[in-house]
Amino acid sequence: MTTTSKKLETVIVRFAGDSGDGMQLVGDRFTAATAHVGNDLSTLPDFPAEIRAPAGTPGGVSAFQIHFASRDILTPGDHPNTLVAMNPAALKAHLDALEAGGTLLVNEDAFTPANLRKAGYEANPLEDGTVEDYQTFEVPMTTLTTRATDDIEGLKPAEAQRTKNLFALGLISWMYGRPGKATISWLEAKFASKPAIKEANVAAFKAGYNFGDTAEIAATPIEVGPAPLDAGEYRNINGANATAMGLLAASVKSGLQLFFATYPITPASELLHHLARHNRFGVRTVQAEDEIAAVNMALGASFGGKLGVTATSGPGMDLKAETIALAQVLELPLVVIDVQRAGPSTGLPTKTEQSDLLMAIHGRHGESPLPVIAASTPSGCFDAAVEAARIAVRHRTPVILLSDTFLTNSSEPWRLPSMDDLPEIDPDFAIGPNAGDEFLPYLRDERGARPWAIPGTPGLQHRLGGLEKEHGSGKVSYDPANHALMTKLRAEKLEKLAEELPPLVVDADEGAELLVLGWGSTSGVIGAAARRIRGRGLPIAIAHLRNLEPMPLNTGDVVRSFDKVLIPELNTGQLLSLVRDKFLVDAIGHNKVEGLPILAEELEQAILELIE
Amino acid sequence: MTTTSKKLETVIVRFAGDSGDGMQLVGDRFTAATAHVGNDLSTLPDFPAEIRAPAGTPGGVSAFQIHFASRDILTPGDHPNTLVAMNPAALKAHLDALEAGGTLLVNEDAFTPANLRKAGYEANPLEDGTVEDYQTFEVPMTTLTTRATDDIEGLKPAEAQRTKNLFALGLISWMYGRPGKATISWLEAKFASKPAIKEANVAAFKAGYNFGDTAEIAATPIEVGPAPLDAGEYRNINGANATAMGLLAASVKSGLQLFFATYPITPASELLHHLARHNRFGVRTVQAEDEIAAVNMALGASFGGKLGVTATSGPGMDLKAETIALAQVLELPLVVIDVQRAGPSTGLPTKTEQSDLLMAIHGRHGESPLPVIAASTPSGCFDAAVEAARIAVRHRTPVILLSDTFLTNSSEPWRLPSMDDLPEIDPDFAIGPNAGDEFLPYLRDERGARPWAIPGTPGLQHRLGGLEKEHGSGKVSYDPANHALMTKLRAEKLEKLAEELPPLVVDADEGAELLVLGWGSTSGVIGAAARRIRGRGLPIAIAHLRNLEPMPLNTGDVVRSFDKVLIPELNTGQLLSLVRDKFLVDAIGHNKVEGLPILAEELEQAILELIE
Amino acid sequence: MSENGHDHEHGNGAAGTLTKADFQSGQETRWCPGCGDYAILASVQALMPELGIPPEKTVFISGIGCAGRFVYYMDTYGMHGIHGRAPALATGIATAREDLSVWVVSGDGDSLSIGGNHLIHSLRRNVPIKLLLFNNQIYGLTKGQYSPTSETGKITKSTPFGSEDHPFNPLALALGADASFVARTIDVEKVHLTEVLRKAAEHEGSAFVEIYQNCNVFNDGAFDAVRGKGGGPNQIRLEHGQPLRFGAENERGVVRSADGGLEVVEVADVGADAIVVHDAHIEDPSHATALARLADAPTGPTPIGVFRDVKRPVYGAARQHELLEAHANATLGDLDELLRSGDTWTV
Amino acid sequence: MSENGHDHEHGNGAAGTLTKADFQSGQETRWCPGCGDYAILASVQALMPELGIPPEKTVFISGIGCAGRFVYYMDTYGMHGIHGRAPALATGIATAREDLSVWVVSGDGDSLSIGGNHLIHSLRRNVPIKLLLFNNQIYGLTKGQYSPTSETGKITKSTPFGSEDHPFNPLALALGADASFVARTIDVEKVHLTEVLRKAAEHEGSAFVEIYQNCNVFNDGAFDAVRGKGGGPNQIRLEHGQPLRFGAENERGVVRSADGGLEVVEVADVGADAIVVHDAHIEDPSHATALARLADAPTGPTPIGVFRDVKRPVYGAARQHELLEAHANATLGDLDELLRSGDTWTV
Ligand SMILES: Cc1ncc(C[n+]2csc(CCOP(=O)(O)OP(=O)(O)O)c2C)c(N)n1
Ligand SMILES: Cc1ncc(C[n+]2csc(CCOP(=O)(O)OP(=O)(O)O)c2C)c(N)n1
Ligand code: SF4
Ligand code: SF4
Ligand SMILES: [Mg+2]
Ligand SMILES: [Mg+2]
Repeated sequence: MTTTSKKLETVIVRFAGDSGDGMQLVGDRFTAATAHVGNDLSTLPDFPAEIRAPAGTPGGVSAFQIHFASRDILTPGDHPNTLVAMNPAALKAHLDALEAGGTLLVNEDAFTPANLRKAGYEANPLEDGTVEDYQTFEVPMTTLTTRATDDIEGLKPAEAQRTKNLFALGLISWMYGRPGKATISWLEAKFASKPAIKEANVAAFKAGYNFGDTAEIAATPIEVGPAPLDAGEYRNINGANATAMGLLAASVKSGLQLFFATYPITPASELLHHLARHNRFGVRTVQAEDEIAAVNMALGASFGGKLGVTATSGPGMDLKAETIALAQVLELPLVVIDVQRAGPSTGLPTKTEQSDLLMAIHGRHGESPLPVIAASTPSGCFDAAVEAARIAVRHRTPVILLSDTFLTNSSEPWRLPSMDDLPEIDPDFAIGPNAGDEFLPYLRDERGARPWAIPGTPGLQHRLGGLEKEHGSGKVSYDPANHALMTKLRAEKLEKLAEELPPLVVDADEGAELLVLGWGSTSGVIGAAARRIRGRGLPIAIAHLRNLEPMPLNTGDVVRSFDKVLIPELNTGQLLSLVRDKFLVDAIGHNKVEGLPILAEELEQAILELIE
Repeated sequence: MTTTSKKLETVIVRFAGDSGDGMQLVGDRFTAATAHVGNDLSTLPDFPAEIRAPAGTPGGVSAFQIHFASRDILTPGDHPNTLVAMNPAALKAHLDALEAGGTLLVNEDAFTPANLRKAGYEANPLEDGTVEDYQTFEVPMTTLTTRATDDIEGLKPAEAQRTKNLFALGLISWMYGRPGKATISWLEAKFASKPAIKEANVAAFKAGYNFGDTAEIAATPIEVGPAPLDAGEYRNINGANATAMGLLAASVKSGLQLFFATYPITPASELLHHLARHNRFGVRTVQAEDEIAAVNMALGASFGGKLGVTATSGPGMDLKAETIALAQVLELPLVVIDVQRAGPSTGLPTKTEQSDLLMAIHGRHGESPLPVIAASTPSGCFDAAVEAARIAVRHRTPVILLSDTFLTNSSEPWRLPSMDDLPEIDPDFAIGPNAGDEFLPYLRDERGARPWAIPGTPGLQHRLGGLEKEHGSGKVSYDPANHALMTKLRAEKLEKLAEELPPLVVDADEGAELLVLGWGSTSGVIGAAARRIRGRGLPIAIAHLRNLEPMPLNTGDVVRSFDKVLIPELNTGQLLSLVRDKFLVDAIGHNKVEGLPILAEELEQAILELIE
Repeated sequence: MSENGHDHEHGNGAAGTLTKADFQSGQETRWCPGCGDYAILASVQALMPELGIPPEKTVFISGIGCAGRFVYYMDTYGMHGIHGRAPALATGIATAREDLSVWVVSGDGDSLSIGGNHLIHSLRRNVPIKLLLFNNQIYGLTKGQYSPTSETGKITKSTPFGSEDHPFNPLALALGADASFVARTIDVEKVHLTEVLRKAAEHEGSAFVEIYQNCNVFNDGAFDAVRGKGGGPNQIRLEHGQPLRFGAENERGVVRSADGGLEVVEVADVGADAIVVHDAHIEDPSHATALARLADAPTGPTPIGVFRDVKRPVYGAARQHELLEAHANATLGDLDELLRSGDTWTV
Repeated sequence: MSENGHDHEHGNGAAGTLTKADFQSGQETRWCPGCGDYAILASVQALMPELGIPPEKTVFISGIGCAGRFVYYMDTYGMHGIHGRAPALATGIATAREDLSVWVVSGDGDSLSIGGNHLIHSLRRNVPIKLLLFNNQIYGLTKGQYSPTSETGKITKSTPFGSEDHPFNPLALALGADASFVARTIDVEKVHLTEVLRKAAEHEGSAFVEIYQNCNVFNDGAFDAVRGKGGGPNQIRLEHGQPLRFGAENERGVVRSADGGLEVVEVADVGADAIVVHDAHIEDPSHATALARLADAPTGPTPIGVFRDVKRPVYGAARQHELLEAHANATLGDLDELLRSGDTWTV
C-alpha cells in the first residue's frame, strides 16, 4: 500500500478500445473530473467512420486523449504518458503513440487468441517483448468487473461486462487523483431509470478506483494541481457547442431570430444537434432535404429579416457554392459554416483537415469575393461565430466561417463571458425611403453595404435577383460599365471591412528572424511549439490570422518584416499560396494531411530546421 | 454612277437592329461571303439575354460585328468602320463604337416618333447633329424593300417588311464587293419550301445590292483582297462547333464512344446542339435533369469505358464541383467543359468573361488538384478539346477545359486538319491481372495513372468510391500515412503531366523588357496589341498559356526573365494571382469586367503606359 | 414609395382600397410578344387586390427561366433566385415569416427538371406557399430544348432525332408527394385561372397549380386541344360536388373503370347517374390521382380545376409561433444562464 | 482474379456454374451487429448466381449511407459514389452499357432526401436499373437524424421536440413519377425478398423496390407491425391474379371504397367475391397507387410484393444500339468529310 504521490505539471492520457467499449463516455467523464480539479485541459476524441466498426479490429478502435496540467496548455498533447488499451486491437492501433517508457494499462482478459488474431497479432504482445519498454500493468478488468457486479439483481452477464470501461475510468481516476463523487452522481442521474445498470456502473467504477487505492497495482498516484487560470467562472466546452452558443449570442444581441437550416453531415451535424435544443431562445432549426435547399432556406429567411445560418462540411460546401454566389450578389446577410474534414470527396469523414480555405475564397464562378474567417480554438468558436454574424449583418454579405473536425470535437476550459460585454449587433433595417421619396435598394452606406428592407415594410417593395443589378436602383442591368462598377463595389466591401479589422498581433521575441504564421486550429500547436523553442532559449515570433479574407491591413508588413515565414497547415499549402500571392513573400509551408492535428514536436522540429 | 473602288487592307462592319430584325442571319451570310473572297476574318455576335427583348428599345438590340482583311487578323476589331443601324435603338446602343468619321447606314423609315421615344431619343438624331461627324447614308430600307417585293404573290406585307435585313445585306455586300451568288443560293435552299418568302428575300437582297450599284448611294465601293493564308482547305468555324469537332475527333481517335451529358445553359448549350446531330459518329448525348446528374452520368459512362464529357457555364460548374472531386479520387477520365460567362451568379448570361479560372483550380473541398486547360481562339477550341480528352484518358483524371462566350460565338477561318495527323489516343484498358495474379486497381504507371478496368472484363471486378483508397489495392483505408501518400500521388500526377507539356513559347523582340502573358480568349487581342506596339517600333514579348494547371515547366523562367509582366484578363486578376503565388513575380494586371472582350487599343494603351 | 418611384396611395394595405396598379412594378416586361405569360401576369395582378393582402406583405419568388421574370413585374417583395431552388428559398421565407403571403413562379424546367426535389419536398411538408408552374412543355429562356413535360419523340434543338424521355405528369407527381392542394388551369382562361388561384390563396399549406402556358416561339400550340378557341369541349371542368361531365353539350362524362382508374364515356351510354361526382376533399389521394391520370398529356379530354384540396398540418406554422414568442422574451440573462448551466467552476 | 485475391474459378460466367461465393468480395462487413443490411446482403448474394449474369457483367452503384457500403461487399464491379447521386451515375452506366446488369443500393436519406430528383427522373425515363431502397426511416451513417420517411413527431438527435415533416410514401412517389415496376419487401423475409428481386431483375426498365430494413441502433422496431415474428398477419401479400386477402386466417381483404381508393374489410362482411383481385399489369397506375395509399406507414395492414409491373419503352436501349454500330463504323475519313461539309474554300 502506498500513499505517497508524485507531482507532475502536465499529463497526457489516452483511452482506447472498441467502438462499443464506451471510450468516449470514459473520456468525457474523466474530462469533467479534471475540469473540477481546476487543471487546464485539452481533449481529442478520435473515432471511426462506421457507426459500429467491426469489433476487435484496429479499424474499429475508438480513442480519446486528454492533456491536463497545472499550467495553461494549448493542445491535446503529442504522446500520451499513459495509454489504456481495452483490447489487442486498441494496443495495436495506439502503442506507437505512447511515450518511451510510458505507462500502459491493458485489459488482460481481452488478450484471447481470437482477439489477437482479429487485431492482427501473430503472438501475444504482452508476452513477446512488444511492451517491455513500457511500464505495463496487465489488469484482468473483465474478471474484476464481473466480480464487482455479480451480486446485482437483474443484471445480465453481458451487461455486467459492458461496464468494464467504468472500471478503467475508476482506476485512472485513482491514478491521477480525480475525485470520484461527480462521476458517481452523473452515473446515478444518467441511469436513474435502470437501477441494475446504474448499480453496475457505479460498482465497476468504485472497483477500479479501489483496485488502485488498495495497491493491487504497483503504480504511484500522480498529482496534477490546479492551473493558475484567470479568475472567473469556467466550463468545459467543445467547438460545436461553442459555435452554437456564439450563434445564440448573436441572435440575442441582434434581436434577430436565428434561422438555422442544414443537412446532416459529419462532423457539422453536431451543431444542429446543439441548436435544435434551444427553442427557449426561439431558434428555428430546419433539417432540409439537401445542402442546396438548406442554404436557400437560410437565405430566404435572411430576406425575411432573420439571422440566416447554414452549416456543413466539405462535400456540402461544394453544393452550396451557387447559392452563396447568389447571396453575394443579393448582398444579404448569411453565415455559412464549414466544418472542414479530411478530403477530397468523401475522404476520411471523421478526421480533421484545413483544406477548404482556397475553396472558401475562390470556390464560386465569377468574381464573387466575400469575407472568410476561421475559428482557432474550441472555445474560440464562440467569438468566431459572433464575429461572422456581426460582419454578415453589418456588411450585408454572406460570410464563410471555417471550423474543422478537431475544433468541433476537442474541448477545453472556457472562461465564461458575460453577454452584456459583447458588442451590439444592429440589424439597422430600412424603414423608409432613402433617396428623396424613393427607395433605392442598392444605395450603399459608408461600409459599402446596402439597405436591408424586409417584407412587411410598406412602400419598400423591391425585387432582388442574380442578374446583374444597376448601382443604386437595383434594377436588372446589362450595361457593361455598370457591371464593372458593381464588381468593383462588391470587392470594395471587403476593403472597407479590412479597415475595421484589428491589426494582426505578433508575439515576437527580440531578435526573432522566423515568423510562424497560422490560421484556424493550428493555433494551439503553434503556441506549444513556440513555447518549446523559447524553452530552448531561441527567439521566435508567432501570429495567427482569424480573418483570411480580407486580412488585417498590417498583414503584409508583418510577413515582410521577418527573414523567414513558416506556415504550418493541415493541407498542402493554402494560406501559403495566399501569402505568396498577396505579399510576394517566399514563405515556407509545414504541411500535414493525415487527418490528424500537427504535433508540437513535429512543428518544433520544423522550426528548428529553419532557425539553426 | 461610279465604278472606281478603294482598296483597303482591313475593314470592320457592325450590323445592329432589333432582336427580331435578323441581324445574326445577316452577319452569318456576310461572313460566309467574306470567307469565299479569301479574306481572313473574325466575328463577334452580341445579343440580349431575353428571347425577344422588347422591340425598339436599346435593351432589345442584337448586333453582329465582323472584321476582315487582306492579311491575317486576330480579333473581331475594336471600332467598326461601318455601322448599319436598322432603327433608332440600334443607333443609340452602337453609335459610340463607330470610328470617328466612319460610315453610318441607317434605315431612315424606322426613325418614327414612336421608335425614337422607345429608343430614348428626345429629338431625331438624324436631324439634330448627332450623326453629323459621320459619313451618314439615310436609306428608306423598309420602303425600298416593300417596293422590291410588292409583286410577289402570296406575300403578306409584314413578311415583305421582314426581309429588309436582306436589303441591308445586299447593300453592304455591294459596298464591300462580296459576291451575291452564294447568298442567293443559300436563301433558295433555306426557304425552298416557302416560295413567296424565298422570292422576297432574294428580291430584297438584290434590291439592296443594286441600290448601291446603281449609284443611288454616293459611296465608294471598297475592295479588300484575299489574305495570304497558308495553303490548305479552309472553312469558317466558331468555338462551339470547333469544340464539338474536337470531341468527335478524340472519340474516333481513341475508339471510345463519346458520351456527352449536359444540362442546357447559355452559352454552353450550343455544344449540345452541335453534338446531338452527330449520331453518325455514335455520339450519345443526354440532356440530364440538372448539372449534377449530367456530370454523374458522364462519370458513370467513363466507368463503363466511354469518353465521358460534360459541359456547362458558371452556375453549373458550382453544382458539378462535388462530383468532379469524386472523379478526381476515382481517377477516371472525364472532360468537364466550362464555357465561362459574365458573373457572379446569373450575372450577364449572354456576355463574356474569364472569371472561372481560380474556381476551376480551387473550387472543390479538400486537396483536389486536376489539370485545367483553356482554349485561345475559336478554331483553337478543336485542339483544346482533343488535348483535354487526351490528358483525361491517358492520365486517368478529370480535366477542366475552359472556354468562354466570346470563343463560343466568335468565328474565324480554320485551315482544316487531316484527322490522320492527329496523335493517337490509346485508352489502354486493363485486361488482366497487374500484380502477379492479382489485379490492383490503384497500382500506378510511370505517369502516376492507374489502370482503367471496365465492367465486362472478367476477373477485374473492383469497387471504386469517394472514401480514401489504399495505395495499390484500392481498398477503403483510414490510415493516416496512406492518406498523406495518396494526396501526394494525386498531386504528382500533375507534376508528371507538366513534364510532358511543350514549353511555353515566347514571341519576344530583341530588347523587350515587357512580357504580355495571357490565357484563353485574350490571345487574339494580345497579338493585335503587340502588332500595334511593334508597328510603333517598340520591342515587346508575348506568350500565351494553354495549360493553366499544371503550367509548362519553363513558365517560371519565362516570367522571371522580363522586367515587367503584364497579364490582361477579363476578370479582376486570376492568372495574376497564380503567377504571383507560383513565381513570386510582381506581375501587373490589365483587367476588364464589362462582359465584352478587351479592345486592341485598350491593351495597346496599357502596354504603352508600362514601356514608355 | 417603391423602387420604381411608383406612387402607392393605397400602400397601407387596407383591403378593398387596393387596386391592380398597386401590384404593377412598372418595370418593362420582356417576354416575347404573344407569350402566354402576359395573360397570367395580368390575371394575377388583377386578383391580388381582391385577396386583400397588401403588396408589402406579399412575396414572389422565382427560379430562372422566362417564367422566372414574373417577379420583376409585381410591385411586391420579390426574389429572382437561381435555377430550380425557388421552393427552397420560399420555404425559408414562409417558415420564418408566417405573416407573409408567399408565391412561387416557376417553369417546367425550373420546377420539374433541376428543381424537382425541392418541389416534392415542399409539397410533402405542406409549406404555406403557392406554387405556380408555368408549363409550356419547353425550355423557353435557353431557346428551345425539350423539358420533362415535353412529349416523347419531341424534336428540339437538343433532340434533333426526337427526345427519348417519357414525360412527367406534373399533377400525378405532386399527388405522389402528398400535395394537399393540386389544381390545373390555362393561361388565357382568365376567369378560370383567377378562380383557381383564389382557391389556392385560400388554402392553408402548399398549393400546387399547373398552368398550361403557350410558348408561341418555341412550342406554339402545345395546348391547342384544350386551350383557346375550340379547346372548350375537351376541358373537363372540375367542380367540387358536381358530376364530371363535359363536352360541347355536356354529352360526355367520367366513370370509374373496372381496374380502379377513371375513364371517359358518352353519358348517353351509361346514364347520368353513373357519372362520378367530383370530391376535392377526399383524404385519400387516389381519386385525385386517377383524375390526374385521365389525361397524361393535354391532347384530348383533360381535367382542369381543383383536383384536391384537403387540410393537413401546415409546416412550421405552430412551432414558429412559439419560437417567435420565445425569441421575443429571451434575454441576455437567459443566455448567461444557459452558458452557466451544467458543470462549471470558479477560479 | 479480383482485387481481393479471391479465386474465381467460375469467373467466366457460364450461368449455372456460378455460386454465391462468386459474388462475395471478402471485404470485411462493417455494419452494426444485428443490422438488417446483413440479411439483405446475404439474400442478394444468394440470388445473383441464380440470375445467371456473371459478376463481371454486374455493377452495383451506391450513394453514401450505411446502405451505401453494400457495394464493397459484392464481388462485382461497383462504385460508391456521392450522396444522393447513385441513380444518375447508374443512368450513365446503364445508358452507355446496355450489356450490363446495373443495380443501385440506397438509403431513405440518400434516395428520397438529397437524391429525390435523380430517383424520380430515372423512374420516369425508365432507365434499365434496379433501385433498391433500404428504408430504415432514419439516417444511420450520420448517427440518427430523422429521414423523409420518418413518422411526423419523431424524436431524434436533430428533432428533440419531434419532427414537423410529413413523410413521403415512397411507393406513391415512385408511382407519381410513372415508375414501371414498383414493389416492396422486407429485409428478413428471405424468400419474399428474393422473389421480388428476381422479378425486378427480369423487368425491362427501372425497377423500384422498397425494402423495409431494420436499423437496430437508431430506429429499432420501426417495422415490427409487419416484420419478423408476429408481423405476418399484417402483411397483405400481393400476387398477380390473386384476391387481396390476408390475416392469420386470410380473414381480411381489400375492396374498392366509394371514393375511388381501396380499404381493408373483414371478408366475412363483404363476401369473398367482393375482394379485389390484384393486377400488377394495368397500364393506368391508379390501382397500384391506391394500393400504395392503403398504408401510408407500416403500422397496420401493409401490402408487400409487386404493386406494378408494366412494359413501356426502356430509356436509351434502342438508340444506344444504333449509336454503337455507328461508332464502330465511323472512320477518320468520315470525320474529315464532316469537317469539309458545308462551305469550304481552298487557298
Ligand atoms: C444552374 C443553372 N443551370 C442552367 C441554367 C440555364 N437555364 C435557365 S432557364 C432554364 C430552363 C428554362 O425552362 P423553364 O424552366 O421551362 O422556363 P421557361 O423559360 O420555359 O419559362 C435553364 C436550363 C441556369 N440558369 N442555371
Ligand atoms: C453531400 C453530402 N451531404 C451529407 C452527407 C452525410 N451523409 C452521409 S450518409 C447520410 C444519410 C444516411 O441516411 P440514409 O441514406 O437513410 O442511409 P442509412 O445510413 O440509413 O443506410 C448523410 C446525410 C454526405 N456524405 N454528403
Ligand atoms: S420564349 Fe416562349 S415562354 Fe419565353 S417569353 Fe418567348 S414565348 Fe414566352
Ligand atoms: S446504424 Fe443502423 S443502418 Fe447503420 S449499420 Fe448500424 S444498424 Fe445498420
Ligand atoms: Mg418551360
Ligand atoms: Mg436510412
